[in-house]
Amino acid sequence: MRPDVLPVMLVFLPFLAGLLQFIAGRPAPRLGNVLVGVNLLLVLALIPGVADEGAIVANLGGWSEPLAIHLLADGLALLMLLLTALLAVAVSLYAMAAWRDQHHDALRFWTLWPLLLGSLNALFLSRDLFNIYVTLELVTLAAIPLVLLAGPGKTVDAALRYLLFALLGSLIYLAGVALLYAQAGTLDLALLADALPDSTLAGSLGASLIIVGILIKAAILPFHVWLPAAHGGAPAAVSAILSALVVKAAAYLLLRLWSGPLDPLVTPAAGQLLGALGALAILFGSWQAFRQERLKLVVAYSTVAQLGYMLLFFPMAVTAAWQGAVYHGLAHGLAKGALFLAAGNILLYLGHDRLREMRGIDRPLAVSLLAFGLAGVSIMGLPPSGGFTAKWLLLTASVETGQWWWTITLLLGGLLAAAYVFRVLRLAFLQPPENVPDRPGMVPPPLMAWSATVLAVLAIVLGVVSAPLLELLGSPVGGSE
Amino acid sequence: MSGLYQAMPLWVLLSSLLAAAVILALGEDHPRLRIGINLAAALLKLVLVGVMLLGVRAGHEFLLRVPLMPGIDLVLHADALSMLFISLSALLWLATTIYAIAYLEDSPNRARFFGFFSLCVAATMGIATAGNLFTFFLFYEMLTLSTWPLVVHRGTEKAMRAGRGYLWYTLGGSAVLLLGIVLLHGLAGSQDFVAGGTLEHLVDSHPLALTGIFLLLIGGMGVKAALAPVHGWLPTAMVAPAPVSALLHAVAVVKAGAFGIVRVVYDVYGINLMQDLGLAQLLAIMASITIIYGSLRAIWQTDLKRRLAYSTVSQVSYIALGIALANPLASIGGLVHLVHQGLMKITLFFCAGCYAETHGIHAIEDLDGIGRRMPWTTAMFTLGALGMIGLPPLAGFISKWYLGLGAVAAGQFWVVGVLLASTVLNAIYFLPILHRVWFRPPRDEQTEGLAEAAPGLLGPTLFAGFAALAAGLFAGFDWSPLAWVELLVEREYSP
Amino acid sequence: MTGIEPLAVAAAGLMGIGLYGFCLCRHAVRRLLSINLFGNGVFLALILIARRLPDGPDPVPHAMVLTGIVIAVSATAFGLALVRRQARTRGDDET
Amino acid sequence: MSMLLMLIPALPILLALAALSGQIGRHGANVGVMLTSALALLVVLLDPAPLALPWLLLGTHLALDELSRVLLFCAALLWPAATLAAGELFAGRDGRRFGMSWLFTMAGNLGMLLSQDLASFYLCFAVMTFSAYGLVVHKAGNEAFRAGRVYLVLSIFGESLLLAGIFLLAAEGGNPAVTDIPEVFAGMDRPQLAGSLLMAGFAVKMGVIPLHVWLPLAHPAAPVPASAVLSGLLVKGGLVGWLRFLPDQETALQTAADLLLILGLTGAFAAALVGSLQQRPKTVLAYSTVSQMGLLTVPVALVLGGRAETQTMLPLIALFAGHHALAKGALFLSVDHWHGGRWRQLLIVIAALGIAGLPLTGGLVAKAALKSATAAPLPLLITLSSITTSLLLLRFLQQLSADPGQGNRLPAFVTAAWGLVLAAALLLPWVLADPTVLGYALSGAGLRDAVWPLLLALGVALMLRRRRLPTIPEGDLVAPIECALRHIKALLQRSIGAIDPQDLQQRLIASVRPQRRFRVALARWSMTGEQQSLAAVAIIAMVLLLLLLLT
Amino acid sequence: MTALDSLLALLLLLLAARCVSARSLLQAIVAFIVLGLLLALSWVRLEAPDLALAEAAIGAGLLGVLLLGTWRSLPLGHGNERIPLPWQGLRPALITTGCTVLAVLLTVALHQHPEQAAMSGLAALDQLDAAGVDQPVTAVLLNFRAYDTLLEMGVLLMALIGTLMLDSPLPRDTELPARTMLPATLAQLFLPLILLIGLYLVWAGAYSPGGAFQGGAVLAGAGVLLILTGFGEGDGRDGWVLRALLAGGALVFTLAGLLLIPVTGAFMAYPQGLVTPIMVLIEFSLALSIALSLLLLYTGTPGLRRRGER
Repeated sequence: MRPDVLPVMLVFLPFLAGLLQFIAGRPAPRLGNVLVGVNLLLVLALIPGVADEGAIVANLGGWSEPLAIHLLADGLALLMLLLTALLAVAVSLYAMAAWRDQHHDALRFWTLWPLLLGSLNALFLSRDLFNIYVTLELVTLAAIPLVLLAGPGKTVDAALRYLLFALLGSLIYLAGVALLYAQAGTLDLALLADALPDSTLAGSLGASLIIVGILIKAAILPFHVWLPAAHGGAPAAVSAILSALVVKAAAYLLLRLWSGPLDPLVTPAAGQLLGALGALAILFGSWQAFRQERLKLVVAYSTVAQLGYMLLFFPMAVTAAWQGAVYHGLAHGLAKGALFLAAGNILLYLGHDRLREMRGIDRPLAVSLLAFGLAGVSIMGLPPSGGFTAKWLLLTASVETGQWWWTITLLLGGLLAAAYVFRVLRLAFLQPPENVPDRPGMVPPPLMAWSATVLAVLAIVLGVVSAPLLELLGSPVGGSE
Repeated sequence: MSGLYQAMPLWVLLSSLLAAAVILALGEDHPRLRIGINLAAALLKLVLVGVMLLGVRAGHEFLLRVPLMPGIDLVLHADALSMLFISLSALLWLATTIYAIAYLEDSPNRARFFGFFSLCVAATMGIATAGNLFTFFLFYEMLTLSTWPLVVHRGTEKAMRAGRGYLWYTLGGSAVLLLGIVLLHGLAGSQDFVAGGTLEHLVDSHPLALTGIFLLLIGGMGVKAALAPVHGWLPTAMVAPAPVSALLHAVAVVKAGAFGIVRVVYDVYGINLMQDLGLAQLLAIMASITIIYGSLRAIWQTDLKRRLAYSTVSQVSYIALGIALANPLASIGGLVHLVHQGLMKITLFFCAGCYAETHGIHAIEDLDGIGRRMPWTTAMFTLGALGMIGLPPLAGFISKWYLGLGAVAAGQFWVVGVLLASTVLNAIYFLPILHRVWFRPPRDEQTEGLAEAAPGLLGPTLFAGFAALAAGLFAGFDWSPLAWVELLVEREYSP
Repeated sequence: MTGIEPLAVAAAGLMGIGLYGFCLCRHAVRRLLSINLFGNGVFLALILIARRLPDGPDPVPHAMVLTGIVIAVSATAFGLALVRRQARTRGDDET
Repeated sequence: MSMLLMLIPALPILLALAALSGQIGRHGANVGVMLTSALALLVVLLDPAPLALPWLLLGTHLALDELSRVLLFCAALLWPAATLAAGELFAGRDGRRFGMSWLFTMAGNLGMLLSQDLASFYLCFAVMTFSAYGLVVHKAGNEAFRAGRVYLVLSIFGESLLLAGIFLLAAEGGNPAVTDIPEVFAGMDRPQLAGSLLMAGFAVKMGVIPLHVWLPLAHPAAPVPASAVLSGLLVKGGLVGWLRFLPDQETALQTAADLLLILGLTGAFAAALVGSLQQRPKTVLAYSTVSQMGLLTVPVALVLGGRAETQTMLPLIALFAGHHALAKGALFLSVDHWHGGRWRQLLIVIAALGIAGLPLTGGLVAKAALKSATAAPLPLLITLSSITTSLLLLRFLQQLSADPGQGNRLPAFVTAAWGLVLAAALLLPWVLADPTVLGYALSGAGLRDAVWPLLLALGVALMLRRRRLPTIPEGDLVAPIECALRHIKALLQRSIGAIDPQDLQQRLIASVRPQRRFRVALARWSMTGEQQSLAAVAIIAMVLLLLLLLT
Repeated sequence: MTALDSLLALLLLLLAARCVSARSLLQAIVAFIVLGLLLALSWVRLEAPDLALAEAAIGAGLLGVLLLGTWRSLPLGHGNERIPLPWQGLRPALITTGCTVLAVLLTVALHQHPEQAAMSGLAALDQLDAAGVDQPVTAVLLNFRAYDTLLEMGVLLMALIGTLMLDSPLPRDTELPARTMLPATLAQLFLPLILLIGLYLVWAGAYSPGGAFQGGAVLAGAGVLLILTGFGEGDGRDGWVLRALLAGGALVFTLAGLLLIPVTGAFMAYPQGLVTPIMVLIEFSLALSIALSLLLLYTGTPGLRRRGER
């Protein structure tokens, strides 16, 4: 089999599964689980090719260069695909247990989820500006209905807010694409950088619009307003996907575009601006996370904060920063997935997620709490975890470039993260109150508890196996030293 | 086979790491099995450590290198300095485990406790065998995390506050440490610990940077080593159960900080560089201030464990002081204190635990006449206290002896003054306790007759107490800590 | 081509007014309208851009517009359904 | 054979551990101590070769020398006698504690005499010092605790000085053996400093004024047998330390030694006079010890100052010290024997006046020996000191006879042991002294010099008998110092006590926390829809800003 | 012609302003619909008649109906708000300034022309022969960039699923007596015609302006008309046939792409001789899916039925 079939399969198999599920009209979790398994295998099968040749390109339709749409699986895309595939397995197993008895919700989930998976894969593989627009929309419109799974009555406000911002964001992005196309005459990422004329207003404006559009989608600080309610309100499995992958996908795009087609346009000053946004997100998001009274909101605000780290690549723009930012994406994805799944278990058991009433929840939720703790280690950026490796790389970059202010931000961010993670963990250690109120919920089945734990363990393991992964990732495409 | 042998540090590490995993996985349901596993792991570790001791003594250096990130390796290696720390931890782990089993009998959440306890020891092993700063930091943080559940084990508001304080201090410290490590990495790349240091070539080009980085590193490690003014977590953390305090003060946390400082001074910067940059003097002054300050604060504490905690603040800085004096004799004193302070302080905390567990005594003023009821415990307490003061033939004397000699040899006479002041202050806060326990009549004359601590508590206490005695009394013995340290210092100073 | 193209001004203006509306409107339907105004501006711009080929309009932007319209309408329809649901939920709450 | 040297201190330690576990009563203690003493006597007789134990502490050397041989002999007599007298103390409620203190003190004392290197000497010295605290405060109660406190403070002070001196010494010579001391001092940069520190450190134990204040407090507070060993044996620790670890001859410390000489002589007179004004017999005896030790300081100071040959002075120092050890020990023990009958009273009188130099007693020989070895004006001063000493001891006898006493009869073997010590005190100098000294002691001049101060003192004593004498509190200098300290403490408590460091820390943290108003504002802002429209506005701003930065 | 363009541009801007600033939501919606129609007009002028068709049918028509229906479902007065005018307060002033600056910049940017012509567009026109259809836009949509179109079908489907999850169909006028009114008659008259037009548009897409989207939109419009006139209505139940038709477009697309890989060796490349039939198949299934999806988006129900059926 030709290696370039693999990227194509990654997009189309999930789509096919989703469509079949839609037509079937009865939930088929097994189909979904087989799908995520196959998906993982496909991603794994991609690795040798990418490792050998640096990238696998699939030409869709076999048309010539400026016209055709290509799928590109390079190191960066591959890592994101891998993250997606791993998370998909865990989330699917979790979802299988979570929606076992709910026919309607299960049907909707198992329809939307393969479609979302395919969309994410498509987004990561995309090498075309307009195709990215479509995949962004696809991801958004798959994600919002998933949010509604928690019960439309409760989440409709959040979903609407999400939709409004996402829609505007993608149209702003599209406006940028239009301007760039007008200048370069192509949408292909690989050709754009060369085709763009130097320093025209249209080019700069297009780049600005593209960046801002993606920032909105990525929920970077002033645009984060839609995120906490949506991520906090969605069912646990969905929150995990949203926080770990969906917003991450937008951040990923920023990395890809910045270091690729936009490279001739970007300036260090703009990089500093994005870095400042990232820093602000780190500090403000962590602070908000610390202040929340509900567990899932804590985790959601944590996402706001953690996304900021990925933006720190832009001001520094050296290989270490590149690796750090991407690695942070991976580590955060796994850890955040674990956090949300664990939070979901707690919610299931208690029937609520109010921190105040959570003392002494230790015993029946031990495994989930373990997952929460382990994932917290990565979120805090403590060794040995993926989060730490990322932080280390970013720190190295900040030292290398002499931009000490990011160093301080990184360290401070770690401390703030510790503050909100331990604010939750301490609950497990507090003595339970004298008269324990009735806990109406059910003890989460082992599958749900362990899927969270596996993700958390993976987040830790990520810190140990970074060498091959980073080698796979390589340097930024248009990396400027 | 030789590969397996070469990887000994890993096995030692795993022996407690796996134990931790199994214990945590077992849960509360199998107490006997848990105890069995725990003890078996501790014994196994002792055996492994014994094998390593023989190996290192024979001049073998264990080394295990795993690439972790581009340009950064995870390095586990065991040299004489590691062995010093490892042996101490392995030995005291066994003692503390036995003690803890007796101490926590019938209390809830034991699996969690012992799991994290073993994890803590695993982290300590990692710190001891870390072969570069990066690996060191890795385990250093692991230690922070695995200790926190122990500090807050009781789950009371007070314990939580202590835990919070502990976290703020240690995580803040590690942030500073990380900064230092990163900066050093940027300056010199990743370098393994090498006796004599590896930075000499940078002294001309980056003297200021080296000084700054050193301050960061020491600042970061100083938090765990409880150097003033970042010692604040230690006294509050004494709300933890006694075995935990023992672990914090004698085996793991405080020692990890001190050990780190030793590593930085010896194997990263090197004595010569330290002196060239004037850092040795700085460190000595910092340590001295802590020694005096800790002792002064201890005097006013009315809670036994709090007083012991401040005593730790003071005593641990002997280690830093010793190596800061940058002279072989003082180094011997400082390094051997690593072991000696551990033995003595663990004795004291064990005793404090015995008092608390057997008679519910926490405040010093309630100790009146306890010597009549608990002669053995009290005798061990006396040994520990006198050792802290530095009386022969206890371990503390040996440390102080060499420190004093080193200070004189280095021409730093003011350090002799510090040592003497510390001795006097130690006497001021320990002797009144001894006076109380032996000579004051009990508050309540009704409570007569022997009422010793349970065998599980007393046994480890006796072991630790006599070990503290033996370490001093048989200091001249070939396998004594002192002999080991002399060997080590010889290597550091000979090249 | 010299001088100002009036429809280009209109495209830019639609985008500007769309943003203006999004900033100042509170009601979700109005925000959706604003977004669609912005989108219409973008589509108009794309069609203007498509006219730059010497022989006949450039089909690529045209295809983009067509795709964009369908996406925008689908998303807007979904948004309107959300608005209806929101109104119903609030109505339920009030009674 | 040499292992016997090791056994002597080890045996009491093992006994002490047995005592800790509660397995030893008075009989155990008695038998153990006797056994140890027998061993010690054996060692004294056999004089075994030195023993080196490199694995013990920092390398231990045990051996007998000229001084320690005499003192070990004395100890071997005095310890069993005192142990027998202590009898009941081993058995009571606090017997365990007393036994430990007693046996550790003994171990330290004996070990100190044998150890010939700096570290182990210091070890034994410290063990002795700190275990003796247990003896001083054994009776508990305010008096004992006060005495113990003063004792401890001075001991720690002394130990610190010693430690400083030891550091200086050991920095030069590692853990030097006694034989290496002159060499070490010769090689040092600051021999004066090290020597002075050591000298001062040992002086505490010797009760050189003004460091003597613990003696008059500790002796009356401690049980009688404890006082006996304290005064008889423990104080000699200082002496041994001086002679072993200070340089003589070429490297001598002239200035310090001269100061010591002056202090010693002052002590010899002043302590005797102060002691003569005391009320309790044991206090009087304590001052006597101070005074006698002052006298003993004289030859030592001469040696240390390099003004006399060590070889000639050492025997007579041993003689004087040995006599004092036995005589003072016996005298302290006799406090319990006074009411035991005429014969005993006579023996006590002879022993007491013997210290003052009564003809035919060992005391006379000791003083004669001292006089014979010194140059003018020291012999005269020594003779004069006999007057004050006599005065003091007469006071002792007076107070002793006035003491109502316990009245209980002591077992015969206790009395026998006491008698043995007394006899030894009377006889020992005759055995040890030089023939020339003996000749002088028995000559007319010698007798005259011995008798007239005694008679003079008797006269003065009779003259003052009915007068009201001024009283000086026990421990003379302690009282004003304690008063001053109390004031300082109150002052400190008022100033420092108010600032609690913990509280300060809390306030600091609180001040760093963001202000409440700020937090509330932030919370309100996050909750309202305001956030949303601000985010919308930010879109425009961000596009423009980015554009600005991109071009 | 610039004068007409200018007039159009002015009207567009005025309508947009009205749409934003009208106090009544209804007026805003009406302005938006009119704007959509005008926009379509302007696109005709810009040589994009097929796009104009789509905009008129979907952007103005269908969306307009939906907006109006939603307005009706809201409580009276809901959504009426007074938008502050630029000079009424600091924030509106700032926003106005910002938007104006942005608009000016955009205008300038739209007037910037690069040296070289659009590469992709030229390439598309060049390779039109191989695409299987003559109409360039259709070629791009269904062949050159078929991947985008496929994904777009996914968007449509998911928007539909999301809408159905909300279970909030458009309100219906129950008082409206069916088939009695003029509109009903009209509908009966026009319906076959509309259907025909729709199908034709799909078919013609291959050669002239039109295509699956436009055709689908017109078909959906027909459906809307049927419902408005009371012939059909939304149904709470759905059937697998309907679902298959809804997913059909994407499914056919996907299968065509996947199954033909072994044949063509490249993905989404069609064997030379079969290009046109495949394209037609795809086009019709797409049109059907689009039409049904849009119709269900309008009704907000999972199924359809004839009026009165149970």
